[in-house]
Amino acid sequence: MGLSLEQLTGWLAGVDEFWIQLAATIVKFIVVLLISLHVPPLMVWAERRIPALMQRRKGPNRVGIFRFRLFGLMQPLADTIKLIFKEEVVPDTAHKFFFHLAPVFVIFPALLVITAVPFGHPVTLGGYIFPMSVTRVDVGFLFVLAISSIAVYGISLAGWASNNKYSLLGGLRASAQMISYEIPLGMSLIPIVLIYGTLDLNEIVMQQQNVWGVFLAPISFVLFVVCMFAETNRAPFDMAEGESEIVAGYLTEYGTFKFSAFFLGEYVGMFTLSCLAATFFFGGWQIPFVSYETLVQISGSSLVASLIGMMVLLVKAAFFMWLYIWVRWTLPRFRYDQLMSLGWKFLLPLALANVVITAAVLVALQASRL
Amino acid sequence: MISLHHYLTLATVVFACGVLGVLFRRNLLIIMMSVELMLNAANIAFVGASTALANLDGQIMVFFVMTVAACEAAVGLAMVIAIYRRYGTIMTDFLRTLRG
Amino acid sequence: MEQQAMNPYLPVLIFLVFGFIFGCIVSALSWLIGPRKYNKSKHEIYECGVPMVTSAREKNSVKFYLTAILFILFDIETVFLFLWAKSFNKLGWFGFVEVIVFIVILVVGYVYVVKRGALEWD
Amino acid sequence: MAEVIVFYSIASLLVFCSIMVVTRKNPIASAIYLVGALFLVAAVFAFLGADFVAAIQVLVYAGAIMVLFLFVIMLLNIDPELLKSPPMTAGEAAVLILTILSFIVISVTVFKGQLVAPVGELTTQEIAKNGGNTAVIGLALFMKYVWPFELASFLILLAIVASVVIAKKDKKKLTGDQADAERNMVGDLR
Repeated sequence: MGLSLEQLTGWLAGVDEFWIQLAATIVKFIVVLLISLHVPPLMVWAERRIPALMQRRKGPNRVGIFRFRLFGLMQPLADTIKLIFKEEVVPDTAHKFFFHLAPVFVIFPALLVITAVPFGHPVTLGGYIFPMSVTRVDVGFLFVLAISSIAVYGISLAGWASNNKYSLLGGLRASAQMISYEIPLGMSLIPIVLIYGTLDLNEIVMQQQNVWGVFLAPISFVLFVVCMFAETNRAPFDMAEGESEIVAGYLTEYGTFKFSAFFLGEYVGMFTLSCLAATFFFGGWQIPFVSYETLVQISGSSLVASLIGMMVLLVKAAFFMWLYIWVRWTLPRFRYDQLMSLGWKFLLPLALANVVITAAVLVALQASRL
Repeated sequence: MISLHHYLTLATVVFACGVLGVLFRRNLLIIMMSVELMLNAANIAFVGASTALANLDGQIMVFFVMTVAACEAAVGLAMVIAIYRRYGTIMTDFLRTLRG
Repeated sequence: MEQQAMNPYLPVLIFLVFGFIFGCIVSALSWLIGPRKYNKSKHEIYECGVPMVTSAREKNSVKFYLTAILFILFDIETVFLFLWAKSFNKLGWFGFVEVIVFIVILVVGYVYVVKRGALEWD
Repeated sequence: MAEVIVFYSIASLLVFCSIMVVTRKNPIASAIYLVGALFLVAAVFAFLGADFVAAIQVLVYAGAIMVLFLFVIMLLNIDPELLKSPPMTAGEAAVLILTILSFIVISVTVFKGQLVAPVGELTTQEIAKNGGNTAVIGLALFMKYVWPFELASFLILLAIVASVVIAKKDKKKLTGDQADAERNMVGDLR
């Protein structure tokens, strides 16, 4: 009775490749969704444990189930349940429809951007090649940049809809900061496209077999990391929700689960940008001196090798997430005009100069090789 | 099968919404948004034709239409701010001083 | 780039629909489940306890508006550079000189903006 | 079969959004509907295989221009009573119906029109062969259309200078009374 593999692949060959790719997409969709929706609670827990260890105190470790404390891992779970069951206070003068719409505009671009991140080497299974990213879009990074520019609406709408002076100013400031750091972010990656000659993320990771991107374009790496912090309103640039300045910025009027919806969007955005930084500069799922072919021989099947590659990418992304927390608890917050002049007057010219220098070097190299 | 007719008809309908917006609305901002709609209708027609005629000039034209539309929106909204500063309103009913 | 069996934007469509529904659920969750006890002072705008004097919708600085304008115009520059970067090795010297002229013209605009002080956040 | 469903759903949503843009009272509501319409136009481009133009549409249009519209609407924040426009007179109603009818006639004739044979040779297989949509557009733009590319940068320069001059008030030039006149007329937009 046992269905042998040959029968399965025989049956598979009959079905049109479209439906197989669709089934693979559903599987990838569920896996990527589970990863990206488990990151925010993990980050909330890390956000409180790691600074605690830095300051030689204990983070949350009281919450537990049946005497299992698990180092306070249950704390985010307790927070989420509490936030769901608290009362939602929507101020009377707020604009109801946009008040409820704003979190949607923060969450759905963050979730959408993860589809382009290549988690591993394409798997050959039963004669078909399945890319290890949910979609293989030819315009790779442009798609990511375009979708992440939609998140600005969520924040400015939240600021405007809650009809509160603090939140309007906070919302405008946060969105002005996000858009003015989006240009250096976009321009910092042009040298990467110049060097690797393609926008497709998977191609870029393939070419980083032995030399990582960070050594070929160091200035781009610095620019990308700085803009990464500013794009998610984190670390030294969290002007908009600065508690000491304008109460809680655009989050002032938001209560229970909507408040955590904004943080869900922010943490998923941070996870995506960390994966992208790892993909462009730390060689994505490439293990430094082990090529994919040797990995396949060691582990037997190409699926296991790709999964190992996926673990490697998640470790590298975890390094950037840890960097977020580490920088947050060391650097003081920027004043708003310093923040904007840094973005416009320093990062933008640096990014442009970086593009021109890289292009000049590459053209000279190309000419000398001819 | 989805042929060029469907795209051109869709472009015509969206263009119609843009024209009606420009003709019948009095708020300056809504008029500018309707102009954006008309530009997008033209873009749909361009890309539809470029794919149907297997010639890429349509997509390059859309690329330049976007550049021009961005510059137009930037300068146009600068003027809306200046008008609001000068007259205190952006309703076209009250902006009749050019009538002479 | 070989011709893929499935249009690469179909998974994006699936994720888009799911992301939107998930966002609506998250946004409406505590409004549906949580208790609803109306109380006048609870539903006023939070002003650190001080009763509001003027409406929140008063006018504010034109700086945000200038930043948004310059963002559009430099965003288009990024787009042109991306297009050039993609087919850079095929274009060689000719493309390089073209884009240098493009960048120089825009740097003139950038210098004008900085000198004119449109980016001052006093 | 699936193609027809996807196309008609995108098209109907797009028409709904563009009608809502034109009919909404509150400018922020029509701005958000316009963002939805631009997103759906990008979906039509992606459906047609024009990857690069779809990404640019979302990046430039829905991500930059509409942010500017939103900022301007928030900056001016006109209270809704001011936006009440007088009800439509009989003449306007007649013109409205006339335009709608003429557009229906145009779209029907377009739908019935003759199809032109393809003139170019860049079919989707051809495009996929030499590097995909973006590479082909890039080569064409930088090889064939050099002058439009340089003029585009000059146009952007003009737009930068013009918008800064118009929007940014120059306090130095305004003499005393003129500055006060302007200030008390509108309330100082700092």
